[in-house]
Amino acid sequence: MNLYRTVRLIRRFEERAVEFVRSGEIVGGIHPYIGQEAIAAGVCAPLTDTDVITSTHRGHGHVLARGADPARLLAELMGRETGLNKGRGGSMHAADFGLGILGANAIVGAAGSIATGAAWAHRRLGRDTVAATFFGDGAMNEGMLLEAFNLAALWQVPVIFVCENNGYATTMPVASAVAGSITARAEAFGIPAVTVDGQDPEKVLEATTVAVERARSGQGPTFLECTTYRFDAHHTFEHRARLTYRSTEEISAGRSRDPVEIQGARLAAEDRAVVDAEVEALLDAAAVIALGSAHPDPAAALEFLYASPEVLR
Amino acid sequence: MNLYRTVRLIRRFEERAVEFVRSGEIVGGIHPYIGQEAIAAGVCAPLTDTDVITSTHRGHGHVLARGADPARLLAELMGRETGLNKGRGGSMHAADFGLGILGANAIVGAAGSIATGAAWAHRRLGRDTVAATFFGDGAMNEGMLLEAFNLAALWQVPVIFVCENNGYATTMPVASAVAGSITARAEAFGIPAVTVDGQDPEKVLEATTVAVERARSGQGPTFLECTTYRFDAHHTFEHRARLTYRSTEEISAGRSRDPVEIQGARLAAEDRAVVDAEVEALLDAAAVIALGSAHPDPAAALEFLYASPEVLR
Amino acid sequence: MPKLSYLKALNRALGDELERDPTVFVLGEDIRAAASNVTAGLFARFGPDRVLDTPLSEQAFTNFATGAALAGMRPVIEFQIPSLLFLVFEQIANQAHKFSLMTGGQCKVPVTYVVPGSGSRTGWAGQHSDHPYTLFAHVGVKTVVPATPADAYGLLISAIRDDDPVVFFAPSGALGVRDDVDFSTLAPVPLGVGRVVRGGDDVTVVALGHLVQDALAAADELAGLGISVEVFDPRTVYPLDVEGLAASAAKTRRLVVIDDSNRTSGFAAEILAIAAERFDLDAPPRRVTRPDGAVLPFALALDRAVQPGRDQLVTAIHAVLEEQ
Amino acid sequence: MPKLSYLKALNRALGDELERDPTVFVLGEDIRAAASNVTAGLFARFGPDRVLDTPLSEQAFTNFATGAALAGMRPVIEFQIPSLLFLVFEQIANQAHKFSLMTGGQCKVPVTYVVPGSGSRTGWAGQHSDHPYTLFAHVGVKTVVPATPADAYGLLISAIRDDDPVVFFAPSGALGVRDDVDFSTLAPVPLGVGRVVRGGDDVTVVALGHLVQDALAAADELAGLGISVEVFDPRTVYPLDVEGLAASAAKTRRLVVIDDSNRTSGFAAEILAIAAERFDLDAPPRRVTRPDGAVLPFALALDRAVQPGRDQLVTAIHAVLEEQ
Ligand SMILES: Cc1ncc(C[n+]2csc(CCOP(=O)(O)OP(=O)(O)O)c2C)c(N)n1
Ligand SMILES: Cc1ncc(C[n+]2csc(CCOP(=O)(O)OP(=O)(O)O)c2C)c(N)n1
Ligand SMILES: [Mg+2]
Ligand SMILES: [Mg+2]
Repeated sequence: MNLYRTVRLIRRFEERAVEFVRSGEIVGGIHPYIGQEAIAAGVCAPLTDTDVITSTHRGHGHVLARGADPARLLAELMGRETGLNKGRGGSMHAADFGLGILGANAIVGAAGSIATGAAWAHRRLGRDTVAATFFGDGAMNEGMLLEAFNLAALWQVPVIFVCENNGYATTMPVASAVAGSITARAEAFGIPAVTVDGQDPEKVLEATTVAVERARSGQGPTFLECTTYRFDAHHTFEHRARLTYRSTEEISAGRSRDPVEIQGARLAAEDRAVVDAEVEALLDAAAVIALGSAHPDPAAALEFLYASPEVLR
Repeated sequence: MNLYRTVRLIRRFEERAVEFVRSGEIVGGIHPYIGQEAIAAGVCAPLTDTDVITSTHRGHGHVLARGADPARLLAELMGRETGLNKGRGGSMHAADFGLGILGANAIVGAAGSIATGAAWAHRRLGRDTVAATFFGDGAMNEGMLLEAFNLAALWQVPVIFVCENNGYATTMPVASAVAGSITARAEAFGIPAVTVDGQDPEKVLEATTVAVERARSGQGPTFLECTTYRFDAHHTFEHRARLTYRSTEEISAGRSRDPVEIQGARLAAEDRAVVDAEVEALLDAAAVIALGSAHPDPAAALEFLYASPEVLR
Repeated sequence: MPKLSYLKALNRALGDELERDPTVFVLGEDIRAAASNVTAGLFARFGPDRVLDTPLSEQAFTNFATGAALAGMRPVIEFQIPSLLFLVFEQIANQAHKFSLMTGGQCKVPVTYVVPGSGSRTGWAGQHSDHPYTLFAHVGVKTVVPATPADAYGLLISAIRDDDPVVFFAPSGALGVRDDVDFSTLAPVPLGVGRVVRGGDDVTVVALGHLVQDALAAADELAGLGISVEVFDPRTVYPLDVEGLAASAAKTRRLVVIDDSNRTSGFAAEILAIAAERFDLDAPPRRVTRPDGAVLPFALALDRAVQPGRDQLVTAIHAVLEEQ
Repeated sequence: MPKLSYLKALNRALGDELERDPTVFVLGEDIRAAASNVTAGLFARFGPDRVLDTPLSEQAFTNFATGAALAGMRPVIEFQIPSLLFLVFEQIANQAHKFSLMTGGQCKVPVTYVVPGSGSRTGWAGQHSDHPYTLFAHVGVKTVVPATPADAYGLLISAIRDDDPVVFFAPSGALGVRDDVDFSTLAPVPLGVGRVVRGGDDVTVVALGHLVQDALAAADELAGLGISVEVFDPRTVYPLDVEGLAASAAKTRRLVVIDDSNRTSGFAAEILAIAAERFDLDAPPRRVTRPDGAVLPFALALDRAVQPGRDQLVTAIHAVLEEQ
């Protein structure tokens, strides 16, 4: 039930967000997570309060699955003062440190080492924190992420590397970009790696549960390759540009395994309807809150630039 | 015979260079290649005129094995105008483009991608060039090198990745620095990888010959892990500092497998003596030339800064 | 006369150089599909060997270009985001830039790094809104920031033909600019030569890239008040056309710089430093810049507040005209 | 009074902070064996969890420190070579620096980046001889370049305790400096507060790091000619003590800056820009810097020729005294 609620919430949030991009309420566009919801849902479900996550440019799903308030996320996308980041971050930087969400990151491959450092530090500070860090198939070619695998393996850091393999880095097919194999890359660093059906929230949850256990008990990192498909554009700019890198057949084949339907089919129709209604009500309310929220004051444009504000001149 | 001559030449060159560091003729010190000579000798032997190499901070062996004039290398280490780089580069940048030596590089892990680009370009320009790129075990943790593996494998670039595993990155033992396995890291990118006895020039030559063949015939990169031992300091500064990271037992065990002796034992004593005498004469002459060479004119300190010199103001 | 957009000018320059010189090739992320439009049509025209889609491995492919240059080619790299230049700063400043001197002149590294969409991108926020031309000028890598389609064309041609590494910044705010252009007049524009975009007598405004438009708008506005503004566009940040600048300042004897870098040690700081050393001005010069340490906030009004703009420029011009 | 060397001051500051604050830890290459001597004895004293030897993975371990800081720790990273900062420029300028604003103030990133041995290292040549403090000041990361053992101690303490990222440059040319120091007077030195190292009336020389000694030597030399030189050491490049500088310049009304950065948009450019905007001087200010785009050649005399030095400084001082 919870898994369904999560995937449904993400799906509907994203569909509405795409609308708000079209209507101009969200400036700069978004990278829709539509189609990949099972991964966020399945990975975040077994995490506990003291755990932390890092996210990506395609981060709304992770943030919602980790429990962030949809109204505050939406307000962030709209650049409002009530946003998670007070409107300073936008889609690619949504963070909620109170929930252990150390931020989406707009630089592909950057967050893996940040998550590794955070997990190591929490452990050193006596907490039993586990970190989950999300990234795409494209990030597998970023040296800094591969370096992070090494640190995590060497120091047995409680971090779970979650690769969302949706087959493309923007327009670049994974086969043209990743030589060898994704899981072998993690294994080469001595990190146990599995490939999971990233369209099925329960499969993802299952694999994550094992990984969390390993991490929590001091056995170090695990790598999960979650195979998935991005149903929508890489970024909403693609709705205007005509980029032809995926065939319509491929897209409909990809869409045929819809995580919302896969998980939804496990519920009784009436239960599902209840959840759907709940989600809709929540998002209706979120939209009202977000749209009604104040814009930040331009005079405060540099607030938060330094933790010690005396620097500004 | 040639292999012996090469390892002997490198050994004696380095021993003399260390002396010149002590006497102050070489400023800034060097990273002696002593103990690792078999790798340079074995890798460079099967290369032909159109091939290229890149080297490292510990590069004299590679440069000599590739055929550079010892007098000009020594003059470079002494910062003289007759040096390979006209005294502008010093130990860590020795290059001889006429011999396809694209330069030592002072940044660990940097040269692998440069060699990959050069090999790809030469191929594109219709030559049958193969590139060999040297680096240490420490470089295996540099993301930019791992990225280069991917490019080379994806595009079937004729490049040979030569990892000189001498057990340490400065003071850091390989086991504390490299999680998983060195060859598995290359294999994860789909690059065939072998571990070779890096103390035996013939073993290295053999493995390289196979790799050159693969590369030349369009089958792409090969990875060679050459296990070796650095007999001397990481850098000559260590002769003054007391860094204790290797036990005396380990050092003498390491030194017991001396590439000069291993290859020397394959020669008749009198042949060996002839080569030794030749090498000594060559290096005597080199020292005379280098020591007698002019120092560059400080007024020309910025010569070569730009290929298009009109920029300077 | 036909209209040429800035973006199309870049595309045309690339196509022309690929056509002219077989050693030129382009590499980068999503350039086959031409996600940024800069490489539109080039893959179909020149094929996969000349238009090379790369994995997300910025460091390696930047050094790869250096290696290809050492082997005799002229690579052009497209970077999708300005901050990717931070990721490859070592590869440009410490490798490509240094090879010539370090090897005693044995080689050259003619690589062009193109950033289409530098500066604020309206809603792309903190990590995608940098405009880091000052960094490259400071380390001495040739750096251009063209303002117009014709300059974008001509400077890209020159950058590609130059024997040294050149970083080419195409500001987001300029990509949409369209000008009437007689295509037969499109020609290389030399690096290091600025241009008086609008002549004037009372004050020199130095502006680069998209800010040239703001400077012209400010000049128009002030013309109504009887103030005659000269707009000088250096076009190249490094090497800088100091003589062109000096000539303009000698005429107007007042100077304002508008610069989309941070204030401390930015491009504007260099102009003011030169002014302090060499120019005889009737009033202290002024600079209009991003604030120190600027990180562009997401919310649009905040993003705008952190960028130098026309209003601040007009205020600064009034200030230098009132002071002595 | 006992002698304290600059290097030992760094070591002492690290030891004191590790002792005082359990969230402080040090990481870097070969710091266990203390190859640079900065961490000598610390591994034995504090163990492997507080003194962490890293593999050669600069990008990942820099972000690792950011992550640890986000979790509440105060990491100190030692970098063996100044150009390693180029390799992690994205991780410092685009990640650590931006987290606070981008998250709307939800977090802080108190990481200290220490480079013991910045600038020319006498024979380490092109890729190991940078002194890139201007780059970090330009992007707005707090940047310190102490000149003396006491300042090195006091500023390192302040850097570690500061809630923002701080880059700490210990110039090669200063590491060997030894001063008489009463250890009981060692104390934190606030960031952003400069110091008049030597009072004087005729001209202000601004110098940082190892160049403070050159400035003092030049002042001694010129004192013999009856010229009274004031030496001002800002100590922190960013934030800069503009008021301290202004006070000195107001007194002497003449200004020379010596700066081991490249000329274009370097630290000295900022000082001259401020002078142009705000100071009332009797002669144009001068700067003595590395040349534009400088790559340090290996041969010692060439390496020296590319660095700013005492002779050029003396010449520049004479020049500003003669001009009006
Ligand atoms: C280091 C870096 N390189 C390039 C980009 C531009 N970019 C943003 S998302 C993206 C594709 C990422 O692909 P992948 O990691 O597979 O994630 P996906 O978008 O498929 O979720 C690219 C190239 C970036 N943000 N950061
Ligand atoms: C990127 C980078 N990091 C650190 C250094 C400093 N450094 C020079 S050599 C070296 C150790 C290299 O170890 P390895 O790759 O095993 O080569 P070896 O010295 O053993 O031949 C280090 C840390 C450097 N030059 N470049
Ligand atoms: Mg993907
Ligand atoms: Mg080694």
